[in-house]
Amino acid sequence: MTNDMAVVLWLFGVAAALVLIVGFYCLIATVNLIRALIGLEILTKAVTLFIILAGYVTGRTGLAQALAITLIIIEVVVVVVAVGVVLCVFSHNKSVDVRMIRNVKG
Amino acid sequence: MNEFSILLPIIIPLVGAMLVIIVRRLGGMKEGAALLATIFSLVTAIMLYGRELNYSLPWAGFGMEFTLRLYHFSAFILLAVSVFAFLITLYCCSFMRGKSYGVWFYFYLLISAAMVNGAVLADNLILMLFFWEGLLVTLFGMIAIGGKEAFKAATKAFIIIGICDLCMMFGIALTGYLAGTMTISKISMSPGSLGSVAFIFLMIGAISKAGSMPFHSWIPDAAVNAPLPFMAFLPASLEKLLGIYFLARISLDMFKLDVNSWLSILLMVIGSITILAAVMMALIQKDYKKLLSYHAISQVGYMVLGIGTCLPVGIVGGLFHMINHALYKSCLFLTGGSVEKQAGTTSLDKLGGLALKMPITFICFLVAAASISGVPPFNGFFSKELVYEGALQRGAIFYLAAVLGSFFTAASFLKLGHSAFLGKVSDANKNVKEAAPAMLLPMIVIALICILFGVYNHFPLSNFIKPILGEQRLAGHEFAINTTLIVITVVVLTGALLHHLFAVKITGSGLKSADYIRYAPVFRGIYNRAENKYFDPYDIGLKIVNVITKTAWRIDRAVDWIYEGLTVRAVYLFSNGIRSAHTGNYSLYIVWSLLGAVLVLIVIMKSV
Amino acid sequence: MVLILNIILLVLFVVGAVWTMMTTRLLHSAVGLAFTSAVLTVLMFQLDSPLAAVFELSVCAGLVSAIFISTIMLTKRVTAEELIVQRKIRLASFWFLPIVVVAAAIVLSLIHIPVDFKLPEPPVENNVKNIMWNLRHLDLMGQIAILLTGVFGVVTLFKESKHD
Amino acid sequence: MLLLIVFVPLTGAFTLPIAGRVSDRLRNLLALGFVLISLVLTAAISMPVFSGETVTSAAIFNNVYNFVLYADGLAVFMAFVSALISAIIIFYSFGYISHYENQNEYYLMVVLFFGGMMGLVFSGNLIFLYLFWEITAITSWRLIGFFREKQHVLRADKAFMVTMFGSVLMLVGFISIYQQTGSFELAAIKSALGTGHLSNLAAALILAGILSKSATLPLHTWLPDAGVAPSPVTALLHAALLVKIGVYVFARLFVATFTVDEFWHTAVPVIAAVSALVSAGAAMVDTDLKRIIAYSTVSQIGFIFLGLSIGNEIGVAGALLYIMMHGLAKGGLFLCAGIVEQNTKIKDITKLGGLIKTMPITAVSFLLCAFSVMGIPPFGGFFSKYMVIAGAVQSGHLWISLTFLVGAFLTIIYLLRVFNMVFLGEVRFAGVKEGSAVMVISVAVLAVLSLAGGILIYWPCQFVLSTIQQLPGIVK
Amino acid sequence: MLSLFVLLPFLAIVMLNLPLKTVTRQLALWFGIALSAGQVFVVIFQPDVFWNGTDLLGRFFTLRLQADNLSMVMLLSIGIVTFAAILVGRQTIADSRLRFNFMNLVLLSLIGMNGTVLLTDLFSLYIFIEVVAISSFILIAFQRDLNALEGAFKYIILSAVATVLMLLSVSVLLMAAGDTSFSSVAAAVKNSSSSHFVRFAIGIFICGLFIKGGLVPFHGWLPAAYSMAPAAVSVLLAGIVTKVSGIYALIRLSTSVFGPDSSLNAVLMIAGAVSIVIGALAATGQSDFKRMLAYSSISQVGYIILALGCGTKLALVGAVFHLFNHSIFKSLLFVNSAAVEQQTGTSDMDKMGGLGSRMPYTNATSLIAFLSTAGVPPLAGFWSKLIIVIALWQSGYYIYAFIAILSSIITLGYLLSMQRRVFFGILSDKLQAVREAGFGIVFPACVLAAITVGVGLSFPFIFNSFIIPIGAFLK
Repeated sequence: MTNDMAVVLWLFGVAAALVLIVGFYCLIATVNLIRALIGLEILTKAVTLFIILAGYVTGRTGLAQALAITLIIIEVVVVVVAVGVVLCVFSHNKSVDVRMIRNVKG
Repeated sequence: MNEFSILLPIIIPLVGAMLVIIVRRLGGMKEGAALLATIFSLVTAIMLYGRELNYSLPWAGFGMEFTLRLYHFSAFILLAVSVFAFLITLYCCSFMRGKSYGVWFYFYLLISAAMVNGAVLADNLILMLFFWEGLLVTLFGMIAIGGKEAFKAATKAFIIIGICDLCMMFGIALTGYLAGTMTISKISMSPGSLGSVAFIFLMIGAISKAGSMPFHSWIPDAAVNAPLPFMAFLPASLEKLLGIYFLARISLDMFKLDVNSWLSILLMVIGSITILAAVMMALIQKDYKKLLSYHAISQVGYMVLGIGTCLPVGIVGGLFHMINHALYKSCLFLTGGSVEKQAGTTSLDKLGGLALKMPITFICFLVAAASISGVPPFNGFFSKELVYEGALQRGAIFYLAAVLGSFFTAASFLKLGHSAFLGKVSDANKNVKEAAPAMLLPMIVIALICILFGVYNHFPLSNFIKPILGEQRLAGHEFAINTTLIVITVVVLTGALLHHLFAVKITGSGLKSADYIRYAPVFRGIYNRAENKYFDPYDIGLKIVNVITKTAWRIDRAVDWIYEGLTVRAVYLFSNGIRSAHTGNYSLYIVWSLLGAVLVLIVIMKSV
Repeated sequence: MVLILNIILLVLFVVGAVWTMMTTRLLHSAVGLAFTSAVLTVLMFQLDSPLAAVFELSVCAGLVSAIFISTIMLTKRVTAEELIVQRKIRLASFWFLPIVVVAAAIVLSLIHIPVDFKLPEPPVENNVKNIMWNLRHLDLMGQIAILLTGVFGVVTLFKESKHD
Repeated sequence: MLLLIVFVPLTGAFTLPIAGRVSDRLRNLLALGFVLISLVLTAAISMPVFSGETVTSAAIFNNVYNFVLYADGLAVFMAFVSALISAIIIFYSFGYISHYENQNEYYLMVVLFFGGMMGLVFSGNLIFLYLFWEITAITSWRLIGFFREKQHVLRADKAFMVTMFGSVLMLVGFISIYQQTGSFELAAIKSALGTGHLSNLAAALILAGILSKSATLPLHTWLPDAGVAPSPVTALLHAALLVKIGVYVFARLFVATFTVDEFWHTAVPVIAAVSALVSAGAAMVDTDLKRIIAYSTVSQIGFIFLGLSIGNEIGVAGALLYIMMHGLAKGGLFLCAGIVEQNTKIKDITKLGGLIKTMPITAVSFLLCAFSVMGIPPFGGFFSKYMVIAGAVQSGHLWISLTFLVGAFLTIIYLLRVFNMVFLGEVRFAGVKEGSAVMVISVAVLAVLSLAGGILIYWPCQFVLSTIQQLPGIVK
Repeated sequence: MLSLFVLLPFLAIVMLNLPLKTVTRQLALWFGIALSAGQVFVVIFQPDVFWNGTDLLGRFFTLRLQADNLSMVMLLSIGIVTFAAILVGRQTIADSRLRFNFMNLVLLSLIGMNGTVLLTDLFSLYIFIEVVAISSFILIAFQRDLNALEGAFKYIILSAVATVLMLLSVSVLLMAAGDTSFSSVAAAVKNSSSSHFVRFAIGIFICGLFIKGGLVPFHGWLPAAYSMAPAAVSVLLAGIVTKVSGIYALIRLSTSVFGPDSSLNAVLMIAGAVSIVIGALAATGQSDFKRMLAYSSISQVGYIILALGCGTKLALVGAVFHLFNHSIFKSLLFVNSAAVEQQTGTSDMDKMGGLGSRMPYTNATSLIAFLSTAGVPPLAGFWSKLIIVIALWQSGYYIYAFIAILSSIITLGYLLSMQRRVFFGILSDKLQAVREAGFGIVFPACVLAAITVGVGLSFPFIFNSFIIPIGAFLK
């Protein structure tokens, strides 16, 4: 591995890791369902970047792109479904507060 | 007569018992069947007497064989049993008339006879125990048929004897193990340390059967409720015969007890205490049957003491006393039965002046009472003298106990005779008549034998008793009656008479002649406690058992609590803890997952 | 030069993400997501992945943002007073996100784990179209399945809510 | 033949609910028939077995799970005793259970239980032994909770869980044997172990299972609690079969198959002694009729363990005899208790009394059976008790046998206490009748068998003798 | 013709959604039944034509599918459980339009599951797991009950976390292997077995799968999703979905891609043991029928993972066998819960009691299922637990063996309490009108019970011929 490549890997890796942290932080801390989904999207961004990075470092940008594209599509569907769920919750609760959906416990 | 005939003493009563059950609905037939069976067995016993027979059948295995052995000793006991069985059945023919439980009484009586015969004949310890312990059932049945309250006494008797029999079972197991055989005639060993243990357990069985202290307390209780012939039959005669027979067997044949052995001392101590304590209780009784029953205990003491001396003279005395006691005591119980039957009560308060109403009964009573008190020339006198002599040789203290016992025996019988047969005729007894002939006959016969055995005491001694010990043991021993002792005895008896007269004078009635002892300063407390059963080993035992069972119950509950309390609670505690951790907040779950991931990574990457 | 550009882009990427999280208004948040997505697109270009970048731009920055914005529109709008309250609450739980990010950045910059595995040989086929359409049919099929699922999801989850 | 013995009741049980739809009588007779078939076949098989052969029938799958049925003297003895008592109990059930609902289930479970028992007895493979063991556990669980009241079901659950606890430990023990020898088959284990003995861990684990099933301290409390079951069931479980399973397995494994460390020849008697004493004490204190008898069972099981664990000839023979005599007598006691309970609707002995007037046959049968349990001659219990104690004495465990002696004392006391309080004394209430003919006949038969077992001791003893001649683990 | 497992459901969905309105709605059920039954058929009878015949459809695709014995077992379970779920769905979902959607989603989920167990690529694995997951999200939520939505949302979030972890891992492995196929990843893992990155990647992938499979402490979503999903979906979800997407993947990856590896095995064993205990304890205090079953599911999955971590061939056989058994008896229990819930209108066990007399079939099958779960012979669950414990014992993991075996007591405890509260006891007045559930529920219950009993009884017969060969997937 060339030195440049290592630096790129390191830089992008750290940045993606930071975004991962942001995403997880959001998932844990937020009380808004929609923002939780946005946090999910942020996480996906970081992961996408990781995959592209991996393809770039190994010279397999083709494969990585193929994976990333698939990933993006899947995540969109997930978000759509999740949004559907959130909207249904909203129609019940008239709220998107996370704390309103802690009925199932114990 | 072939070997098979040895089975007859067992089979005949059994068949008789079955017959009694079968014919019970035909009026009068049951008595006939019972009498027939006892007559047959008496005849068999007489024919078997003097023979030596062995018989064995395959049985349970493991050392348990159905081995019977007829020899001098067993033949003698067999004979005695048959005589008593016959006489008491005869007596019952009249006594039991009109009582609902008659059938069962005959049934049990015959089975008991069979069991006793079997136990006596058995030459295998287990077989003997089989018959021996089998008596428990008939004992229970015979007491329990006596009425509503009788079952309590029956239970008590059953528990005491049952426990002692179990002890004997243990003793037998130990003996069999030590001796390597179960055949009684082959066992002959000196009691070592384990052997002593075995001996003690066997002895418990033997003396409990004989009714010695401390296994006696069921007898007075049973006396109140059980049918009187039962008392005459089992505690007074058969069980004494059996118990002392076995005691003699273990201390003479199976274990070579010698004079220096501590077991001998133990036996003598038990004997002495039994004599004294029981007679003291007898002295104050105010019930015909109860008084007799205490004497039934007291007299055992002489036999145990006699055998315990380990001296030929003592042993002979003990065995002779055994047969004598069986005679006079059953006679006494039978007189009691007659009184009960005729006067309707046995309470001395309500009796009195029966001598004129029932002269024959009274005479029989006199003979038997004189005999038990050791008045010469009745049989009791001679056997007691032998025991005295043996006791004296082993220690003056034992002799003293024996003589003192004799004194109180005489005193109590004077009291009994006085209050029951002499004195004023109470109103209730106005119409009392003499008992029926069938009841009188056995009494008369027994009383006669008492006199015969007394006057011609050499006949039973040399024919029945001495052969039991065998020539070697007797070698060099002559049973000349010691004149000094006779004098002392006579003095003692006279003392008893004087005492009685004196007591009657100060208290004013025969019944209360012993009351001053009863209420004497120290004795008062002891008697009070005794009457409240403070000293009853049974009650003490039950208290101990109570403590044990309470403890056991607590342990049991504690164990149960481990399952029902501790485990369940612990599981629910954990469960609730875990459940309350699931708050429904997904952020928490994410945190768990991430922490879990960290842990997983730590483990996975540790090895790098 | 490229490196500095990359660093700037990466910082933007992270800051975009942080801002997305920190802002109180959901609408801003959605815009922040779109922005982050756009930065990611540029980053992908930088990493020689133009096709994926285009996809990212169109799908994530476009479609997903649209979805979010319409969702936010569908749900209840917050009033100004509520907003103040919400901001307080949010700040209570989010105020140290930037600190965490900065601290993590410092820590991660200091920790340098060398690449301790062998990199693979250069690939035989590196054409994304070939790979997608010729080599990974199963993935394609999976995607189709997922899209179908999405369709059914929309049908079941959205359709009736209009009836309500 | 062996397959028939096991599978006739096992599969036949499932036809009973169907038969029950047709007619109750048919179902009852079928149930009895299945048990009788097993009984007759067992008797038939006993001829060759007691002449020294062993009968094996196996389905070999070429793996460790070969299904092997194996009949030696021990198995035939146990099977015969079980089948005999089961037949009587089922006969009794005709009268008893006809008052209640869910009869189909009852007969299904009882016959299934019996089938499981037969399977267990003849099983030559530890895994199948465990399998049948659990079948008995399941069926007894359903039977204990038969009346469906909450408390009853809870008790049933407790019984199931405690026995399951033991049995899974036992399973681990089996697995440990498997690891040691490489097989689950008894014959193979025997030859693999040779003269070496079983690891102590395995022995302890198996023992845990045995103790739980045989309701021995400290795993015994489920048994008294299980007294809520219908009386024939308690008789079946407590007296005749279930608790004997543990004992049987003990005999089968520790006497007939393995040799275990010397330690266990002391440890097991000690456990048994404590168990016998504690439960006898509990029997004195408790006031529930069936619980007392159940505690008595726990206590008597201690004697059986004593006999088996000391391992000498007379002890083992005594224990086997004990299994038989105790099964008959205790079964009789429970069935009598069932009659009392059904006719008075009371189980508290302090509230009963004087029943001998109204139900004389039951009372006498109860007394006779009690005598047998106490060990009074001429009842069968006498011989077994003596032989066990003699065995203990011969092995030198003097103190332990003295403890058992105390246990025997207590037995006498508490059984008489029960008899007095239930059947003697004041008549507390009127209108109580004797049980139905079927029930009374059953208890009378058991009582008479107890008596006959003692008087004709020659035959049972021969039976036992030929059984133990095939057991190698016995110290001669 | 492995591709048919994936392609046929596709075709079915396409055909169902042709604009033929009324016809297709009725056909949907039969399509589902035919597909699942056909799947069971080809696995059991192994028709040569099917397995070795030329793959006409597959010729147009490069799918790289591969079926070994492990996959067979999974295909069998998938077929059976899907079959049951479809029947239950037909019975419990009243609205015909919803039912149609349900059928379609089940078929999609079938595609996902079949794909998952046949594929040979890490990234494809992710995709197909997502197919399953997304269809499950919708299935859970599709009746729009608030609690169900909550469950679905939690599932979505946790599942997303799982995918993030898995994809992160895929990206790292991609760097190391240059490819995502199992074989190249396995080779790369082997080559750089001491690499921090690779081990990190393995760790987080495993964690992702733990979340999917609901191992403690990654299980937070599971009770909510299981207990709140509509009855038919619970059957599918508990019976097979998480088993395929989580447990199957763990088995596959840990044995032939990431492993065998001692520290990985240690992780698996710890997670398994913790799941067993925590799951069992948590289930004990539940009063909701389905929630108890959900925790029970966690506990049972723990056995599988524990055995997996043990790593010997026998242990793996036990794990797979238990996986199969568990999918049968757990879906049976959920079918029963569906029956009870449908008839009483509640899943709170405290409000039930005495249902056994009214619902004899449900009672009997539930009895079988719970005994099997608790590992009571002669039912199937016993044998698999037995194999697992034997394997643990033989490998010297005595403590784990004891944990496994003693937890089955707790299992028995809570299932007994379930049975007592639901089926035994005295029927309350409110429930007098309860009747046995309809054919659609009773029939699958009976089928599943028959399988459990049948497998249990015939175990010694099939041990050599069917059970041991499961282990053949080990290299």
